[in-house]
Amino acid sequence: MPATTSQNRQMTLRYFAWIRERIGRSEEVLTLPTQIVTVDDLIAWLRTRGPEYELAFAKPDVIRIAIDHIHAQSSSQIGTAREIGFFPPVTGG
Amino acid sequence: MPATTSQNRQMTLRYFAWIRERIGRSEEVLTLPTQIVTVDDLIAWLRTRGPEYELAFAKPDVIRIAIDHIHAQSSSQIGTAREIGFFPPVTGG
Amino acid sequence: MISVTIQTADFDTSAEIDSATKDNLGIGAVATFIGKVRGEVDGRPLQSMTLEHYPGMTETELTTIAKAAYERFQLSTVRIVHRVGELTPGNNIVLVIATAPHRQDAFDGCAFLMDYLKTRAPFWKKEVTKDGKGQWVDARQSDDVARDRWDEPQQR
Amino acid sequence: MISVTIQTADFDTSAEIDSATKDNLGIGAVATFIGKVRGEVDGRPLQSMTLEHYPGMTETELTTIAKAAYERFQLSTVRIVHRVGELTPGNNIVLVIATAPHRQDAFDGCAFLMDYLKTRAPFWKKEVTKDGKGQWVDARQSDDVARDRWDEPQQR
Repeated sequence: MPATTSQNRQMTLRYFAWIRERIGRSEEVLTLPTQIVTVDDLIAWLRTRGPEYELAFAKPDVIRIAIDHIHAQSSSQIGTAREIGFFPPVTGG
Repeated sequence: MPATTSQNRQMTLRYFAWIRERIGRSEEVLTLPTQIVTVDDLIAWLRTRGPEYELAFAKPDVIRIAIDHIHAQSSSQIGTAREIGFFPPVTGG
Repeated sequence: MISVTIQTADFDTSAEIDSATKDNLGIGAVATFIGKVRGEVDGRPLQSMTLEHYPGMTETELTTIAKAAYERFQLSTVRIVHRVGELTPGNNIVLVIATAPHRQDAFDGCAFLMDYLKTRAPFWKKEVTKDGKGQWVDARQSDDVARDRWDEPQQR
Repeated sequence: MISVTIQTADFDTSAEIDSATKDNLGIGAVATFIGKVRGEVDGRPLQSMTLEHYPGMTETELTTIAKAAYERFQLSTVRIVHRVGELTPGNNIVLVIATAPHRQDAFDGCAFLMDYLKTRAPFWKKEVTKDGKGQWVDARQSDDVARDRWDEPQQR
Protein backbone atom coordinates (compact mmCIF):
# COMPACT_ATOMS: atom_id res chain seq x y z
CA MET A 1 0.00 0.00 0.00
CA PRO A 2 1.41 3.41 -0.96
CA ALA A 3 2.52 5.67 1.87
CA THR A 4 -0.17 8.27 1.44
CA THR A 5 -2.84 9.88 3.57
CA SER A 6 -5.45 8.92 0.99
CA GLN A 7 -7.62 6.01 1.92
CA ASN A 8 -9.94 4.09 -0.34
CA ARG A 9 -12.99 6.31 -0.20
CA GLN A 10 -16.62 5.34 -0.04
CA MET A 11 -18.57 7.88 -1.98
CA THR A 12 -22.20 8.34 -2.97
CA LEU A 13 -22.68 9.04 -6.66
CA ARG A 14 -26.01 10.42 -7.85
CA TYR A 15 -27.27 10.59 -11.41
CA PHE A 16 -30.08 12.70 -12.81
CA ALA A 17 -32.24 13.04 -15.92
CA TRP A 18 -30.85 11.27 -19.00
CA ILE A 19 -27.61 10.39 -17.21
CA ARG A 20 -29.69 8.46 -14.66
CA GLU A 21 -31.66 6.81 -17.45
CA ARG A 22 -28.54 5.77 -19.35
CA ILE A 23 -26.77 4.37 -16.30
CA GLY A 24 -29.96 2.72 -15.15
CA ARG A 25 -29.81 3.81 -11.54
CA SER A 26 -30.25 7.03 -9.60
CA GLU A 27 -27.48 6.51 -7.09
CA GLU A 28 -24.84 4.11 -5.87
CA VAL A 29 -22.12 3.97 -3.26
CA LEU A 30 -18.74 3.12 -4.73
CA THR A 31 -15.27 2.71 -3.30
CA LEU A 32 -13.00 4.97 -5.33
CA PRO A 33 -9.41 3.99 -6.07
CA THR A 34 -6.93 6.32 -4.38
CA GLN A 35 -5.52 7.58 -7.66
CA ILE A 36 -8.75 9.45 -8.41
CA VAL A 37 -8.10 13.09 -7.58
CA THR A 38 -10.43 15.17 -9.76
CA VAL A 39 -13.93 14.73 -11.09
CA ASP A 40 -12.38 14.19 -14.51
CA ASP A 41 -10.46 11.23 -13.05
CA LEU A 42 -13.70 9.89 -11.60
CA ILE A 43 -15.54 10.19 -14.91
CA ALA A 44 -12.70 8.45 -16.74
CA TRP A 45 -12.81 5.63 -14.20
CA LEU A 46 -16.61 5.34 -14.35
CA ARG A 47 -16.45 5.01 -18.14
CA THR A 48 -14.42 1.80 -17.67
CA ARG A 49 -17.19 0.23 -15.63
CA GLY A 50 -19.48 -0.73 -18.50
CA PRO A 51 -21.23 0.37 -21.67
CA GLU A 52 -24.03 2.11 -19.73
CA TYR A 53 -21.45 4.43 -18.14
CA GLU A 54 -19.66 4.82 -21.44
CA LEU A 55 -22.94 5.95 -22.98
CA ALA A 56 -23.85 8.27 -20.11
CA PHE A 57 -20.47 10.01 -20.10
CA ALA A 58 -19.81 9.91 -23.85
CA LYS A 59 -19.91 13.71 -24.04
CA PRO A 60 -18.23 15.06 -20.91
CA ASP A 61 -18.78 18.65 -22.09
CA VAL A 62 -22.51 18.45 -21.42
CA ILE A 63 -22.13 16.90 -17.95
CA ARG A 64 -22.58 19.18 -14.95
CA ILE A 65 -21.18 18.27 -11.55
CA ALA A 66 -21.99 19.07 -7.95
CA ILE A 67 -19.70 18.14 -5.05
CA ASP A 68 -21.67 17.87 -1.82
CA HIS A 69 -24.53 19.84 -3.40
CA ILE A 70 -22.33 22.70 -4.62
CA HIS A 71 -21.75 23.36 -8.32
CA ALA A 72 -18.22 22.29 -9.30
CA GLN A 73 -16.03 21.93 -12.36
CA SER A 74 -14.88 18.65 -13.87
CA SER A 75 -11.38 19.76 -12.94
CA SER A 76 -12.37 20.19 -9.28
CA GLN A 77 -10.65 18.00 -6.72
CA ILE A 78 -12.90 15.52 -4.99
CA GLY A 79 -11.06 15.63 -1.68
CA THR A 80 -13.14 14.28 1.17
CA ALA A 81 -16.50 14.85 -0.50
CA ARG A 82 -19.32 12.57 0.56
CA GLU A 83 -21.46 12.91 -2.54
CA ILE A 84 -20.92 13.69 -6.21
CA GLY A 85 -23.90 14.49 -8.45
CA PHE A 86 -23.84 14.21 -12.24
CA PHE A 87 -26.51 15.87 -14.34
CA PRO A 88 -27.20 17.67 -17.62
CA PRO A 89 -27.56 21.45 -17.81
CA VAL A 90 -30.56 22.42 -15.72
CA THR A 91 -33.94 23.23 -17.27
CA GLY A 92 -36.30 24.15 -14.43
CA GLY A 93 -38.38 27.25 -13.87
CA MET B 1 -70.27 89.86 -33.43
CA PRO B 2 -67.05 89.12 -35.35
CA ALA B 3 -67.35 87.32 -38.66
CA THR B 4 -65.76 84.04 -37.58
CA THR B 5 -66.76 80.41 -37.45
CA SER B 6 -66.00 80.43 -33.73
CA GLN B 7 -69.02 80.52 -31.48
CA ASN B 8 -69.04 81.18 -27.80
CA ARG B 9 -68.30 77.73 -26.54
CA GLN B 10 -69.77 75.91 -23.58
CA MET B 11 -67.04 73.77 -22.13
CA THR B 12 -66.75 71.49 -19.12
CA LEU B 13 -63.68 72.19 -17.02
CA ARG B 14 -62.57 69.61 -14.47
CA TYR B 15 -60.12 70.10 -11.64
CA PHE B 16 -58.26 67.47 -9.65
CA ALA B 17 -56.19 67.07 -6.48
CA TRP B 18 -54.85 70.34 -5.08
CA ILE B 19 -56.11 72.31 -8.08
CA ARG B 20 -59.63 71.16 -7.23
CA GLU B 21 -59.07 72.05 -3.58
CA ARG B 22 -57.77 75.53 -4.37
CA ILE B 23 -60.56 76.37 -6.80
CA GLY B 24 -63.12 74.85 -4.45
CA ARG B 25 -64.99 72.80 -7.01
CA SER B 26 -64.35 69.69 -9.06
CA GLU B 27 -65.99 70.83 -12.27
CA GLU B 28 -67.93 73.60 -13.90
CA VAL B 29 -69.38 74.43 -17.29
CA LEU B 30 -68.22 77.80 -18.59
CA THR B 31 -68.85 79.76 -21.74
CA LEU B 32 -65.45 80.63 -23.16
CA PRO B 33 -64.84 83.92 -24.98
CA THR B 34 -64.05 83.38 -28.65
CA GLN B 35 -60.56 84.83 -28.36
CA ILE B 36 -59.41 81.81 -26.33
CA VAL B 37 -57.50 79.58 -28.72
CA THR B 38 -55.01 77.59 -26.65
CA VAL B 39 -55.00 76.09 -23.18
CA ASP B 40 -52.57 78.83 -22.19
CA ASP B 41 -55.20 81.40 -23.21
CA LEU B 42 -57.78 79.55 -21.13
CA ILE B 43 -55.53 79.48 -18.06
CA ALA B 44 -54.80 83.22 -18.40
CA TRP B 45 -58.53 83.91 -18.61
CA LEU B 46 -59.35 81.66 -15.65
CA ARG B 47 -56.77 83.50 -13.53
CA THR B 48 -58.82 86.69 -13.98
CA ARG B 49 -61.89 85.02 -12.48
CA GLY B 50 -60.89 85.30 -8.83
CA PRO B 51 -58.19 84.71 -6.23
CA GLU B 52 -59.01 80.98 -5.97
CA TYR B 53 -58.15 80.57 -9.67
CA GLU B 54 -55.13 82.82 -9.30
CA LEU B 55 -53.90 80.56 -6.50
CA ALA B 56 -54.64 77.31 -8.36
CA PHE B 57 -52.86 78.41 -11.53
CA ALA B 58 -50.07 80.42 -9.90
CA LYS B 59 -47.44 78.00 -11.22
CA PRO B 60 -48.51 76.98 -14.73
CA ASP B 61 -45.40 74.81 -15.09
CA VAL B 62 -46.76 72.22 -12.67
CA ILE B 63 -50.21 72.07 -14.25
CA ARG B 64 -50.99 69.13 -16.51
CA ILE B 65 -53.78 69.25 -19.05
CA ALA B 66 -56.02 66.78 -20.81
CA ILE B 67 -58.29 67.70 -23.71
CA ASP B 68 -61.22 65.30 -23.98
CA HIS B 69 -59.34 62.78 -21.81
CA ILE B 70 -56.13 62.89 -23.87
CA HIS B 71 -52.89 64.34 -22.48
CA ALA B 72 -52.19 67.72 -24.08
CA GLN B 73 -49.78 70.63 -23.82
CA SER B 74 -50.61 74.07 -22.51
CA SER B 75 -49.86 75.31 -26.02
CA SER B 76 -52.44 72.92 -27.51
CA GLN B 77 -55.42 74.41 -29.30
CA ILE B 78 -58.73 73.82 -27.63
CA GLY B 79 -60.70 73.66 -30.86
CA THR B 80 -64.07 71.99 -30.39
CA ALA B 81 -63.15 70.09 -27.25
CA ARG B 82 -65.98 69.24 -24.89
CA GLU B 83 -63.92 68.88 -21.74
CA ILE B 84 -60.62 70.22 -20.40
CA GLY B 85 -59.05 68.64 -17.31
CA PHE B 86 -56.48 70.39 -15.13
CA PHE B 87 -54.36 68.41 -12.68
CA PRO B 88 -50.92 68.12 -11.05
CA PRO B 89 -48.35 65.53 -12.20
CA VAL B 90 -49.84 62.09 -11.57
CA THR B 91 -48.85 59.97 -8.57
CA GLY B 92 -50.76 56.69 -8.79
CA GLY B 93 -49.52 53.13 -8.83
CA MET C 1 -56.97 40.27 -24.18
CA ILE C 2 -56.70 43.59 -22.36
CA SER C 3 -58.74 44.35 -19.27
CA VAL C 4 -58.71 47.45 -17.07
CA THR C 5 -60.73 48.10 -13.91
CA ILE C 6 -60.88 51.01 -11.43
CA GLN C 7 -62.48 49.97 -8.16
CA THR C 8 -62.66 50.84 -4.49
CA ALA C 9 -62.68 47.18 -3.37
CA ASP C 10 -59.57 45.07 -2.90
CA PHE C 11 -58.63 42.59 -5.63
CA ASP C 12 -58.13 38.83 -5.42
CA THR C 13 -54.72 38.24 -7.00
CA SER C 14 -55.14 34.49 -7.58
CA ALA C 15 -58.56 34.98 -9.16
CA GLU C 16 -57.21 37.75 -11.39
CA ILE C 17 -54.27 35.59 -12.53
CA ASP C 18 -56.61 32.66 -13.18
CA SER C 19 -58.81 34.92 -15.26
CA ALA C 20 -55.82 36.32 -17.18
CA THR C 21 -54.44 32.86 -18.05
CA LYS C 22 -57.41 30.51 -18.42
CA ASP C 23 -58.06 28.97 -21.81
CA ASN C 24 -54.72 30.17 -23.14
CA LEU C 25 -52.17 27.35 -23.19
CA GLY C 26 -49.68 29.54 -25.06
CA ILE C 27 -48.91 31.37 -21.81
CA GLY C 28 -45.70 30.15 -20.19
CA ALA C 29 -44.92 33.25 -18.13
CA VAL C 30 -46.98 35.43 -15.81
CA ALA C 31 -45.36 38.59 -14.41
CA THR C 32 -47.35 40.37 -11.73
CA PHE C 33 -46.81 43.59 -9.85
CA ILE C 34 -48.67 44.74 -6.76
CA GLY C 35 -48.21 48.19 -5.27
CA LYS C 36 -49.05 48.59 -1.58
CA VAL C 37 -49.52 51.42 0.91
CA ARG C 38 -46.46 51.65 3.16
CA GLY C 39 -46.64 52.45 6.85
CA GLU C 40 -44.48 55.55 6.86
CA VAL C 41 -43.98 58.75 4.89
CA ASP C 42 -40.51 60.24 5.28
CA GLY C 43 -40.28 58.63 8.69
CA ARG C 44 -43.72 59.76 9.91
CA PRO C 45 -46.39 57.09 10.49
CA LEU C 46 -49.11 57.13 7.85
CA GLN C 47 -52.75 57.22 8.95
CA SER C 48 -54.38 56.81 5.56
CA MET C 49 -54.01 57.52 1.86
CA THR C 50 -56.76 58.72 -0.44
CA LEU C 51 -56.55 58.03 -4.14
CA GLU C 52 -58.37 60.37 -6.49
CA HIS C 53 -58.64 59.79 -10.22
CA TYR C 54 -60.13 61.23 -13.40
CA PRO C 55 -63.13 59.05 -14.26
CA GLY C 56 -63.33 58.47 -17.96
CA MET C 57 -59.80 59.57 -18.72
CA THR C 58 -58.30 56.96 -16.38
CA GLU C 59 -59.86 54.06 -18.24
CA THR C 60 -58.89 55.57 -21.61
CA GLU C 61 -55.30 56.16 -20.57
CA LEU C 62 -54.81 52.75 -18.93
CA THR C 63 -56.21 51.06 -22.02
CA THR C 64 -53.83 53.05 -24.22
CA ILE C 65 -50.89 52.02 -22.03
CA ALA C 66 -52.04 48.39 -21.98
CA LYS C 67 -52.35 48.29 -25.78
CA ALA C 68 -48.87 49.76 -26.18
CA ALA C 69 -47.38 47.08 -23.91
CA TYR C 70 -49.45 44.35 -25.54
CA GLU C 71 -48.12 45.17 -28.97
CA ARG C 72 -44.55 46.06 -28.07
CA PHE C 73 -43.86 42.89 -26.05
CA GLN C 74 -46.31 40.61 -27.90
CA LEU C 75 -48.09 39.87 -24.66
CA SER C 76 -50.78 37.22 -24.42
CA THR C 77 -52.93 39.16 -21.94
CA VAL C 78 -52.79 42.35 -19.88
CA ARG C 79 -54.80 43.00 -16.73
CA ILE C 80 -54.75 46.22 -14.69
CA VAL C 81 -56.73 46.82 -11.50
CA HIS C 82 -56.27 50.13 -9.69
CA ARG C 83 -58.01 51.02 -6.46
CA VAL C 84 -59.33 54.47 -5.56
CA GLY C 85 -60.71 55.95 -2.36
CA GLU C 86 -59.31 55.74 1.14
CA LEU C 87 -56.65 53.13 1.86
CA THR C 88 -54.58 52.31 4.92
CA PRO C 89 -51.04 50.94 5.41
CA GLY C 90 -50.69 47.40 4.09
CA ASN C 91 -53.59 47.80 1.66
CA ASN C 92 -53.16 46.97 -2.00
CA ILE C 93 -53.20 49.90 -4.44
CA VAL C 94 -52.58 48.44 -7.88
CA LEU C 95 -52.32 45.08 -9.63
CA VAL C 96 -50.69 44.67 -13.03
CA ILE C 97 -50.50 41.29 -14.77
CA ALA C 98 -48.61 40.71 -18.03
CA THR C 99 -48.60 37.25 -19.57
CA ALA C 100 -46.55 35.98 -22.50
CA PRO C 101 -45.12 32.77 -23.95
CA HIS C 102 -41.71 33.53 -22.38
CA ARG C 103 -40.56 35.30 -19.26
CA GLN C 104 -38.55 38.23 -20.63
CA ASP C 105 -41.53 39.65 -22.48
CA ALA C 106 -43.77 39.17 -19.45
CA PHE C 107 -41.25 40.91 -17.16
CA ASP C 108 -40.59 43.76 -19.59
CA GLY C 109 -44.30 44.17 -20.28
CA CYS C 110 -45.11 44.37 -16.58
CA ALA C 111 -42.34 46.89 -15.85
CA PHE C 112 -43.30 48.99 -18.88
CA LEU C 113 -46.94 49.02 -17.75
CA MET C 114 -45.98 50.21 -14.27
CA ASP C 115 -43.56 52.88 -15.54
CA TYR C 116 -46.23 54.34 -17.83
CA LEU C 117 -49.03 53.96 -15.31
CA LYS C 118 -46.93 55.87 -12.77
CA THR C 119 -46.30 58.79 -15.12
CA ARG C 120 -49.37 58.92 -17.39
CA ALA C 121 -52.45 57.52 -15.63
CA PRO C 122 -54.47 60.26 -13.89
CA PHE C 123 -54.32 59.19 -10.24
CA TRP C 124 -53.33 61.39 -7.31
CA LYS C 125 -52.45 60.35 -3.80
CA LYS C 126 -53.14 62.38 -0.71
CA GLU C 127 -51.45 61.15 2.44
CA VAL C 128 -52.65 61.83 5.97
CA THR C 129 -49.99 61.16 8.59
CA LYS C 130 -50.83 60.25 12.18
CA ASP C 131 -49.96 63.78 13.28
CA GLY C 132 -53.05 64.84 11.32
CA LYS C 133 -51.29 66.50 8.39
CA GLY C 134 -52.65 65.83 4.93
CA GLN C 135 -50.60 66.46 1.83
CA TRP C 136 -50.65 65.64 -1.84
CA VAL C 137 -47.82 63.36 -2.87
CA ASP C 138 -45.28 64.97 -5.18
CA ALA C 139 -44.45 63.28 -8.46
CA ARG C 140 -41.03 61.69 -8.44
CA GLN C 141 -38.37 62.57 -10.99
CA SER C 142 -37.16 58.96 -10.83
CA ASP C 143 -40.49 57.81 -12.29
CA ASP C 144 -39.95 59.95 -15.36
CA VAL C 145 -36.44 58.55 -15.72
CA ALA C 146 -37.79 55.00 -15.42
CA ARG C 147 -40.36 55.66 -18.12
CA ASP C 148 -37.94 57.37 -20.48
CA ARG C 149 -35.63 54.36 -20.61
CA TRP C 150 -38.27 52.66 -22.80
CA ASP C 151 -37.63 55.34 -25.44
CA GLU C 152 -33.93 54.47 -25.67
CA PRO C 153 -32.51 52.07 -28.25
CA GLN C 154 -33.09 48.52 -27.08
CA GLN C 155 -30.30 46.94 -25.08
CA ARG C 156 -31.29 43.40 -25.96
CA MET D 1 -37.12 36.70 5.23
CA ILE D 2 -36.22 34.04 2.69
CA SER D 3 -38.36 30.98 2.15
CA VAL D 4 -37.92 28.14 -0.35
CA THR D 5 -40.20 25.14 -0.91
CA ILE D 6 -40.12 22.21 -3.33
CA GLN D 7 -43.50 20.51 -3.58
CA THR D 8 -45.65 18.36 -5.85
CA ALA D 9 -48.86 20.24 -5.00
CA ASP D 10 -49.97 23.45 -6.66
CA PHE D 11 -49.43 26.73 -4.83
CA ASP D 12 -51.95 29.40 -3.82
CA THR D 13 -50.53 32.63 -5.18
CA SER D 14 -52.65 34.98 -3.06
CA ALA D 15 -51.85 33.07 0.12
CA GLU D 16 -48.13 33.08 -0.73
CA ILE D 17 -48.15 36.82 -1.37
CA ASP D 18 -50.06 37.43 1.87
CA SER D 19 -47.49 35.37 3.73
CA ALA D 20 -44.59 37.21 2.08
CA THR D 21 -45.97 40.66 2.94
CA LYS D 22 -47.82 40.37 6.23
CA ASP D 23 -46.49 42.26 9.25
CA ASN D 24 -44.10 44.26 7.03
CA LEU D 25 -45.42 47.75 6.34
CA GLY D 26 -42.12 48.72 4.71
CA ILE D 27 -43.13 46.77 1.61
CA GLY D 28 -44.47 49.00 -1.14
CA ALA D 29 -43.78 46.70 -4.10
CA VAL D 30 -44.44 43.02 -4.78
CA ALA D 31 -43.07 41.52 -8.00
CA THR D 32 -44.25 38.00 -8.75
CA PHE D 33 -43.38 35.55 -11.49
CA ILE D 34 -45.24 32.35 -12.32
CA GLY D 35 -43.96 29.85 -14.86
CA LYS D 36 -46.55 27.58 -16.47
CA VAL D 37 -46.59 24.47 -18.65
CA ARG D 38 -47.47 25.44 -22.20
CA GLY D 39 -49.67 23.35 -24.45
CA GLU D 40 -47.23 22.79 -27.28
CA VAL D 41 -43.59 21.87 -27.82
CA ASP D 42 -42.22 23.04 -31.15
CA GLY D 43 -45.72 22.84 -32.58
CA ARG D 44 -46.53 19.38 -31.22
CA PRO D 45 -49.24 19.09 -28.52
CA LEU D 46 -47.82 18.32 -25.09
CA GLN D 47 -49.28 15.44 -23.10
CA SER D 48 -47.39 15.99 -19.86
CA MET D 49 -44.16 17.27 -18.36
CA THR D 50 -42.24 15.60 -15.54
CA LEU D 51 -39.97 17.66 -13.35
CA GLU D 52 -37.07 15.91 -11.66
CA HIS D 53 -34.79 17.59 -9.15
CA TYR D 54 -31.82 16.95 -6.89
CA PRO D 55 -33.23 16.71 -3.35
CA GLY D 56 -30.92 18.41 -0.89
CA MET D 57 -28.98 20.34 -3.50
CA THR D 58 -32.09 22.06 -4.86
CA GLU D 59 -32.95 23.65 -1.51
CA THR D 60 -29.32 24.66 -0.95
CA GLU D 61 -28.98 26.23 -4.38
CA LEU D 62 -32.32 28.06 -4.27
CA THR D 63 -31.47 29.46 -0.85
CA THR D 64 -28.09 30.64 -2.16
CA ILE D 65 -29.79 32.36 -5.10
CA ALA D 66 -32.44 33.90 -2.83
CA LYS D 67 -29.80 35.29 -0.46
CA ALA D 68 -27.86 36.79 -3.36
CA ALA D 69 -30.98 38.58 -4.63
CA TYR D 70 -32.01 39.61 -1.12
CA GLU D 71 -28.69 41.34 -0.50
CA ARG D 72 -28.08 42.77 -3.95
CA PHE D 73 -31.48 44.43 -4.30
CA GLN D 74 -32.12 45.00 -0.59
CA LEU D 75 -35.32 43.01 -0.80
CA SER D 76 -37.75 42.83 2.08
CA THR D 77 -38.71 39.18 1.48
CA VAL D 78 -38.07 36.41 -1.04
CA ARG D 79 -40.34 33.43 -1.59
CA ILE D 80 -39.68 30.58 -4.06
CA VAL D 81 -42.02 27.63 -4.64
CA HIS D 82 -41.06 25.10 -7.31
CA ARG D 83 -43.16 22.09 -8.20
CA VAL D 84 -41.80 18.66 -9.12
CA GLY D 85 -43.43 15.53 -10.50
CA GLU D 86 -45.85 15.19 -13.38
CA LEU D 87 -47.58 18.32 -14.66
CA THR D 88 -49.93 18.97 -17.56
CA PRO D 89 -50.50 21.99 -19.85
CA GLY D 90 -51.78 25.02 -17.97
CA ASN D 91 -50.31 23.80 -14.66
CA ASN D 92 -48.13 26.09 -12.60
CA ILE D 93 -44.43 25.16 -12.38
CA VAL D 94 -42.77 27.86 -10.32
CA LEU D 95 -43.65 30.88 -8.19
CA VAL D 96 -41.12 33.58 -7.32
CA ILE D 97 -42.04 36.56 -5.14
CA ALA D 98 -39.67 39.48 -4.46
CA THR D 99 -40.83 42.31 -2.23
CA ALA D 100 -39.13 45.64 -1.57
CA PRO D 101 -39.92 49.22 -0.54
CA HIS D 102 -39.89 50.35 -4.19
CA ARG D 103 -40.77 48.74 -7.47
CA GLN D 104 -37.47 48.73 -9.34
CA ASP D 105 -35.76 46.60 -6.70
CA ALA D 106 -38.72 44.23 -6.57
CA PHE D 107 -38.75 43.85 -10.37
CA ASP D 108 -34.97 43.44 -10.63
CA GLY D 109 -34.92 41.00 -7.72
CA CYS D 110 -37.64 38.87 -9.26
CA ALA D 111 -35.98 38.79 -12.70
CA PHE D 112 -32.58 38.02 -11.15
CA LEU D 113 -34.10 35.16 -9.15
CA MET D 114 -35.65 33.64 -12.27
CA ASP D 115 -32.50 34.04 -14.37
CA TYR D 116 -30.40 32.26 -11.76
CA LEU D 117 -33.03 29.66 -10.97
CA LYS D 118 -33.21 28.81 -14.68
CA THR D 119 -29.46 28.30 -14.99
CA ARG D 120 -28.34 27.11 -11.54
CA ALA D 121 -31.14 25.27 -9.73
CA PRO D 122 -31.01 21.49 -10.33
CA PHE D 123 -34.33 20.80 -12.03
CA TRP D 124 -34.82 18.88 -15.27
CA LYS D 125 -37.89 18.74 -17.45
CA LYS D 126 -38.94 15.75 -19.49
CA GLU D 127 -41.70 16.38 -21.98
CA VAL D 128 -44.05 13.75 -23.33
CA THR D 129 -45.88 14.87 -26.46
CA LYS D 130 -49.26 13.48 -27.48
CA ASP D 131 -47.57 11.36 -30.13
CA GLY D 132 -46.05 9.43 -27.21
CA LYS D 133 -42.49 10.69 -27.54
CA GLY D 134 -40.65 11.60 -24.35
CA GLN D 135 -37.61 13.79 -24.38
CA TRP D 136 -35.49 15.76 -21.96
CA VAL D 137 -35.68 19.48 -22.53
CA ASP D 138 -32.43 21.05 -23.73
CA ALA D 139 -30.98 23.96 -21.83
CA ARG D 140 -31.36 27.24 -23.70
CA GLN D 141 -28.41 29.43 -24.55
CA SER D 142 -30.66 32.46 -24.10
CA ASP D 143 -31.03 31.60 -20.40
CA ASP D 144 -27.26 31.82 -19.93
CA VAL D 145 -27.23 35.17 -21.72
CA ALA D 146 -30.05 36.43 -19.48
CA ARG D 147 -28.15 35.38 -16.38
CA ASP D 148 -24.84 36.83 -17.52
CA ARG D 149 -26.27 40.32 -17.91
CA TRP D 150 -26.32 40.54 -14.09
CA ASP D 151 -22.52 40.32 -14.17
CA GLU D 152 -22.20 43.38 -16.36
CA PRO D 153 -21.62 46.88 -14.99
CA GLN D 154 -24.93 48.30 -13.78
CA GLN D 155 -26.84 50.32 -16.33
CA ARG D 156 -28.78 52.26 -13.71
